[in-house]
Amino acid sequence: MSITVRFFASVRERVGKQLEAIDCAGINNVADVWRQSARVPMPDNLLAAINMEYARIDQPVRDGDEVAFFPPVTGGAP
Amino acid sequence: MSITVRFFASVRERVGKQLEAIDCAGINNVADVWRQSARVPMPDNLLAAINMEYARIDQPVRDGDEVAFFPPVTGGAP
Amino acid sequence: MTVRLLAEAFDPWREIVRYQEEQPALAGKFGATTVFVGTLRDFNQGHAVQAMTLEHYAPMTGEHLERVAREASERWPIADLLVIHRYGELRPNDPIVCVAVWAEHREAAFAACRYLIDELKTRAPFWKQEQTRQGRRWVAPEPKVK
Amino acid sequence: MTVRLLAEAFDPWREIVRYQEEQPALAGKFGATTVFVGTLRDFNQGHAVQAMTLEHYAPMTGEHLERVAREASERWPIADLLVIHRYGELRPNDPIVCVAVWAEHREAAFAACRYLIDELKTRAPFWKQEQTRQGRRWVAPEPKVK
Repeated sequence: MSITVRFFASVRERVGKQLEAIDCAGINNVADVWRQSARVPMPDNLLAAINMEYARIDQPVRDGDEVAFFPPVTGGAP
Repeated sequence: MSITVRFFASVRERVGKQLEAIDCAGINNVADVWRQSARVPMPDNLLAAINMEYARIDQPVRDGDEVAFFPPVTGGAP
Repeated sequence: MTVRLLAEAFDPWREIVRYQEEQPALAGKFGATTVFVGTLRDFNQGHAVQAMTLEHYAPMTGEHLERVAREASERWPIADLLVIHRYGELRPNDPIVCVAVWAEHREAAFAACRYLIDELKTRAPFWKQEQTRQGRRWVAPEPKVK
Repeated sequence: MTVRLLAEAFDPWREIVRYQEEQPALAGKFGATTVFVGTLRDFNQGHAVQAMTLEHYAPMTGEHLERVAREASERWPIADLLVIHRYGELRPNDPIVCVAVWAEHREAAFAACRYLIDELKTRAPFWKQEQTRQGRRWVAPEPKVK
């Protein structure tokens, strides 16, 4: 098993990839996933989700989870 | 010259007429117009207008004015 | 800025599309449109409503609608507005009133739309008479909330 | 209660009419309809906008829109609601989002409509990238008002 990592929008561009599967060895929380996969400094205002639920950066991650990183959302309208 | 008097909605039904021209002799204010034209007791919540502007019951009326009487308004929607 | 009084049934959504298309200067300039449509229900205060007659005082009614519209466009930064109000005989499911506001941002669009419907309800001289199985009755005004 | 994510341009007014006609149980039962439509402007923060790309995170985006819709229908006495949100490539004057609420009375209709647009803006994962003459840029979120 492994952890699926997704990057969106400006975070995707900064990291230079949108999707990756990483080995879960040594991964305890969201910050570990970032360090292992992104390999660039964490941007200000970074948001994260585990299995499509918003998550804190210190929240635990388990084998098989999908972890996503993205900037603040800008949907809707003016 | 004379004063034009209009009645609307439930007030129109109570008074039994919708339009009348009355002589301005002895008419000083809105209440005088009601007494002269309606000839029934003034209902609670009666509203009045002089020349299509909301008016108080003691507001002065002049020769040539149009005076209207009606209940509270119920336009718009739920 | 347009205010219309109509004697016949109207489709508010079609009127909004048509009005928007007739204002080419609006295209690309507004980010927010808010709409309120008031529709005749088939029940009210426990009674099945078969029809409703909306009496008004022309031209006082039109003048007061225009005034409320001017106030809204002075109070909030809006690009345009449309108010359409029926009078005469209505059937359940018929639109009674339509208020549409175009603005750059939604804050002003929502505030102006709400102001328009609240103010026209309390200031424009319209009177509703419902037809139910128990006969005709004049609708009493809403208790004031504010 | 329906939430839709669309890749193609849509006409919000036509969608509202169609949705309303598809809900025969609504006919005669609602007195108030409120609508918010967000539209792409041709300028933003001093720049002429040529196009915009809306990126989203499927299916998380849809799930969060559904959740906001459920919350609105639990908090206020409303009869129905429709949310349509675009993603992909948009041009100025294209609708971005449409929120429509049907209720017996306007108080609930306005409150639910406002809640829906405010919450989906801050919770549904969408990201806007504008194309201007100066190039592409990611749109920063609005400062929080509340």
